Amino acid sequence: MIPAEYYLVLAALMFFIGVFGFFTRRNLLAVLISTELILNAIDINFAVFNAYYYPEHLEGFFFTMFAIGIAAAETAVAIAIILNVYRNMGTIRLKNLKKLKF
Amino acid sequence: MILNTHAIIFMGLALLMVIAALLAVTTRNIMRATVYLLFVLFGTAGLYFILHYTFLGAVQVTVYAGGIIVLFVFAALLIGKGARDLTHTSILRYTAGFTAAATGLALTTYLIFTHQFPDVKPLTSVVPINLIGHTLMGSDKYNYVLPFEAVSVLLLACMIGALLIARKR
Amino acid sequence: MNILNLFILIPIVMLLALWASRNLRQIRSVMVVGSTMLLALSVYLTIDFISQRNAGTDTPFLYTDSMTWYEPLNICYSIGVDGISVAMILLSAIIVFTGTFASWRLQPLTKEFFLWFVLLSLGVFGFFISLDMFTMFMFYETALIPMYLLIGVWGSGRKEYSAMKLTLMLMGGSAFLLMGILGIYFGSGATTMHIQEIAEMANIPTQVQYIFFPITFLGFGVLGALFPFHTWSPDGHASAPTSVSMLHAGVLMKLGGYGCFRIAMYLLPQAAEDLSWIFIILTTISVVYGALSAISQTDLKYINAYSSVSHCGLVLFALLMMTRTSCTGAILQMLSHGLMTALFFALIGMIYGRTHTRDIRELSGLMKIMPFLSVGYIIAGLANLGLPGFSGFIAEMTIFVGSFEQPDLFHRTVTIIACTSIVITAVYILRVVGKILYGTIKNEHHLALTDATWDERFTVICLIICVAGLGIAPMWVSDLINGGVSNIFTILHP
Amino acid sequence: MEFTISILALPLISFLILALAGMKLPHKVAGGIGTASLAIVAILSYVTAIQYFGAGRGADGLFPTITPYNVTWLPLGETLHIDMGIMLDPISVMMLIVISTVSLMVHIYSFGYMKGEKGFQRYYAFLSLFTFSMLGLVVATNIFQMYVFWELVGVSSYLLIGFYYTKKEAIAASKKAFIVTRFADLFFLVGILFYGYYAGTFSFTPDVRLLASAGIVIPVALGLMFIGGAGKSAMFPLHIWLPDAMEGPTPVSALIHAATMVVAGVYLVARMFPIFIEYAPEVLHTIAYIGAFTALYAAVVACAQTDIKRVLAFSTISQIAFMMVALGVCTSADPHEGGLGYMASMFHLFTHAMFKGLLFLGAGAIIHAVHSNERSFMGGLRKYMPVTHITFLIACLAIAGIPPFSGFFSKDEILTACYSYSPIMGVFMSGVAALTAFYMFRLYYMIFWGKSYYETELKKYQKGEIAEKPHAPHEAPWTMTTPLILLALVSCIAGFIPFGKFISSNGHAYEIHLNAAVAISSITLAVAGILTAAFIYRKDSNRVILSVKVQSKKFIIAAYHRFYMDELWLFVTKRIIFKGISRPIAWFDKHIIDGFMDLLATASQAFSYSIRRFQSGNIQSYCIWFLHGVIILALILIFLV
Repeated sequence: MIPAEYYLVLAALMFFIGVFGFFTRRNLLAVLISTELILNAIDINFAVFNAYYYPEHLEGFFFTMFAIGIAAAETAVAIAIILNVYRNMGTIRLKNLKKLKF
Repeated sequence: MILNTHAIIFMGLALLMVIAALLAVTTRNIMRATVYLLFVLFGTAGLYFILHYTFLGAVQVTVYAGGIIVLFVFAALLIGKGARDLTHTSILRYTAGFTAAATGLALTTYLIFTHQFPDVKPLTSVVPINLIGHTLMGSDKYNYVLPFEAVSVLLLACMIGALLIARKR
Repeated sequence: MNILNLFILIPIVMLLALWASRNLRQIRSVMVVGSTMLLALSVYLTIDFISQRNAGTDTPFLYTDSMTWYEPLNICYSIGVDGISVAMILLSAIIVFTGTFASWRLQPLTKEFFLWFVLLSLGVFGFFISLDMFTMFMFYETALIPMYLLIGVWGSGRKEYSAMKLTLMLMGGSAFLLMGILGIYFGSGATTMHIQEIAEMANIPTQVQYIFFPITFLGFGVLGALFPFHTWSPDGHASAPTSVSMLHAGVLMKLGGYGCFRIAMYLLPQAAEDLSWIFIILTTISVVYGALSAISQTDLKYINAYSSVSHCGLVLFALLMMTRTSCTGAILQMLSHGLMTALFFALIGMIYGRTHTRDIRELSGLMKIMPFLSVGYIIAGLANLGLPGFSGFIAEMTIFVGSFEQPDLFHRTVTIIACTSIVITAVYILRVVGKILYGTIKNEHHLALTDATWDERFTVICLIICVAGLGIAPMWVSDLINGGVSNIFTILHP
Repeated sequence: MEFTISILALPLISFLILALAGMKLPHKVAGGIGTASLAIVAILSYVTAIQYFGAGRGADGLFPTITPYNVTWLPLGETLHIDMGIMLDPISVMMLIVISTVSLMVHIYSFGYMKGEKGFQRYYAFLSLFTFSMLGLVVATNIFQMYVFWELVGVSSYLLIGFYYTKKEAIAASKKAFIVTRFADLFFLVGILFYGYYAGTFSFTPDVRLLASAGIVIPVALGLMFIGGAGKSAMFPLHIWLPDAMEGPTPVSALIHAATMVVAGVYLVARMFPIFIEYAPEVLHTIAYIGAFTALYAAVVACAQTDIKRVLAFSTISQIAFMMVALGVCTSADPHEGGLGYMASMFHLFTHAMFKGLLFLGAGAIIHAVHSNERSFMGGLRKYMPVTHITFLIACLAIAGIPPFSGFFSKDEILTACYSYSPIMGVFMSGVAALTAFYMFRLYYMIFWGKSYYETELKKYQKGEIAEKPHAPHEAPWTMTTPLILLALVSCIAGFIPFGKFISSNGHAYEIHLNAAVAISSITLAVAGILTAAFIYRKDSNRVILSVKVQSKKFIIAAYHRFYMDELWLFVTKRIIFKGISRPIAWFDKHIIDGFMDLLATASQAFSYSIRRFQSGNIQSYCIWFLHGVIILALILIFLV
């Protein structure tokens, strides 16, 4: 039996790797990829807590499932936006996207 | 901890996931990043299998690895050269991001190891699929038909929205 | 229903009607009907008030009414009037009425202009009828905000700058004011923000009074153009459109003096007594300094704005002298200055509308081209320099006689210094009259200009009648005000 | 005496009619309204005088002070209030006569003088306003009412001086007149305020105990009031406005700047005389010295002027100064014991109003004829304008103090009063009186004798040197000569009025008796003055005058420039007040005070710009800061709390 802490540490690692990527990437797609990492880390946590501490319930399970579903939706919209941005501005580099800035 | 099959698989998956995640956020090529992400997602699915959440693992593989990654790949291909432009950020931002992430990680790890969790009551068997089905479609307490419907509407909205946004004018 | 509520309701109805009106004709009729109703109502209020007083009712405020608004903070919609507020309401109604006619031909965005204009007057009326400090403050803010748009959109010259400056400075003042109000409220431990109640409890500790009197006085003083916070006035007035200048100088600046008296001095009597010397010095400077600055200005509106600084300085000066007579004089001066400045700004607006310049070096010989406006201007000028028979004289004399009731050297000296303003006023008024009205016509284009139209004549004549009426028969106003002042003095000097 | 209210009301009504409807009325109607109302006022004034003096003295030997009207106009505090009313006592009744008479004459005269002028109606409106204010001033029941009308008088004077509003000099003169008098009024006002506070009333008869306990303040208040009076009555150094005021139409000069308004200061001192003599005799004597200096100064300056109206203006200043001196030399309220000056002053006021009005109206007729104020355009006019000549001569004789003309009697009383105060003062004033005779006859000879400008021009024309035929001077129309004749008659007989019977310092009857020594010496001096003037100016280019002129050239030029008093005042106003104070203050306001406010705005803007980088719009940096913040908070919560 693997202790729950291991999972949690792994999830934390992935979370902060995602955060790090979110901070440092300069490309919308890459930022989105980092976001997916973060989401995944959270999903793992939900599943782990459910499976280890409250096996008689399924809250974490379903939360993860819905999170996956919503992540898919979110990604679809995000990528649509990114494509649109690219089409209109010719770039998806964050630095160049200033049109909405005051 | 006894070094059993589960443990070995877990270690392998963990190693794979961490390395793939690191590469995903550092590589300069967006296609590669996507592929590394795919590895991470598969790894996650593996973790779900180890946790006896096989259905969840399946969902992870189909939706994430199957759906989202495809989206990423298409996006990367559509954008093409623009997507490859992965210049690195300023050293200041880099350090700031790194410190924040590292501190956060340290803090979280510290909390994980110091926090008193409740007793472990591990799952011994795979969650039966009919239970999942009943829970998902039931309308009692701890049943999820309402969120399920909400998510379905959301997905529909997303679909239309994505179409509208990406539509050529 | 309480008659005072009508002063809020009529503007609201006017706002709705304006919003619904479709063309210029409808807008004008709404404005004329509404402002006439307000004027009639205020006249009725005055008459009724006087007759009630004569009948012997001696409660401090008449037509009182109260309605809780927000329980947790004890904010009430408390209304009521005494002699001072009746006089101020009458003044406001006259200015709103004449202001309507002064902006008869205003273009463009006429509807929007009048919407803001009415909102402003709503704030003014609300301020004068309320007795609850918070409600008062709310109406005060209601009156300030439209100013920004009225100047910023319909103004002339550096209008954005002026509008911004005016609003920011006045907002700064109201920040002080809010502090002061809260200080008074919590210092007194009262259960409501009702002025009368706080005044009668009279239990604000002296130390607290010392802190909040300057803050409150300053807050209102900014609006009353107290030196050195008067600089919004010249720029603001110079940029504002005619009727807004009228309303602003005529009524809005009076909110400052009224508030100083009603809140700062009435509720913090001990501090007012002890700290008045600071503000007396400042106001004395205002009086002389404003007049001296006016001498060397070249823009007609600047001259008048500085003259307003001087005259409004006299209002605060007289209040701080803290004798019954001087305070009566201060209120009279508010009335008189309101009418005179409104007249002045109306005339300047009319002249500017024709010549397109306000620079006195470019104007001359207007008497030949527009005799009506010129005569009006001379009358306004003479009223302004305190000619007997006009309101300025009685106000100034009441102030000076009242100020002389303080026999110590300091008060005497500053009074005499303030008196010199009547000479300086004469200098700048006559300078302008001599330069722009008399003499020969320098600019050929001016020969084609016309004299006042009927609406302009109406505005000017109305205001002149008011100024002269107040100056010839001051008795009743003086009595009216004196009643209110006496009530306040029962607290100020028990 | 209730009808006296119409004395005030009629001019006011006429003013209102003319001011509101005037421009639409034909000239004749407008003038007619003004003149008719004034005629009624004059008749009413005479009736008032006859009734008042006819009613005789009361049991205490005084003419009673009647107050037919007195209403509270404006209450000020608990004790003080401004009243408006009518008070009749000997001097106010006397002033009523003076004002209504001269005003009526001027109204009639103006028909001819102002004929065809643009703004004829406006002129009559202003005249009515002035008359109203002046009448209101003299019948004032209290000092504040006096001040009210005092200001109104000032403004009507302003309007009338600036009547020719397109003329630059007229605008400047009107402005100057108003501001100088206003400046003086400031002192008057402060004086009133002091008086009101310490006497507890504005009335002329205050509570004696209060006054006695006030101490030094009452003399100060009276002194300040005198400064106000000095402004209106053109005492040195506040006289500068009066010569310039001659820019107004000549009849206005006659009415306002010779006969009525300028004596308001004298009237004021006379009004306050009981208080002056009781509580502030020193102030009174100071007034005498100021008056004496002014008299001399104005007389000297008058000798050097070439503009005939200016000469008359300075002569007015000098004569008013005589009245002031007469009031100032009083040492007690009893006319037998040094209070003679009061009666003399009032007497001189009366006679002076008549003959100075006459002089100005005569000068107007001359100006009307030759179209210039300068003496070089005159000369030899006696042939062309006989009526004007004779009446002018009468007036000159009157002012020079030749019996039996009125000026002799009043001036003689003044000199007697001066001698009884101190011989030096007497001698000094006699000298000034001689100077008066000199400059008046200098004027007379310059106008009516000597080489005629017209004839010279005519000769030139006949020789063909100039193309245009000069206009022959002509006698004025009857509307103008009638007032001249009437006033001349008054000047002839006014001296025989037993003035002391009506007016004296303590109210009791006083028999005027000529002091033989004074009379003879003053006549001698006057004749000497006249003869000198005749000797010098009757013929042109006299050798003596030339040598005198050359020797005292500088002095004459200085006198011509009025000893540079105007320049001094101009320096004070233009250089010091305007350039030295007002401009810097305006600059200070714009740049320092407003600059400070702007600085606040700019500073906060600069500050906000400096922190604006945080709001970069870059979601990544927001998140970095956010995460840092979260971590710090978490650390605090975990380890510190």
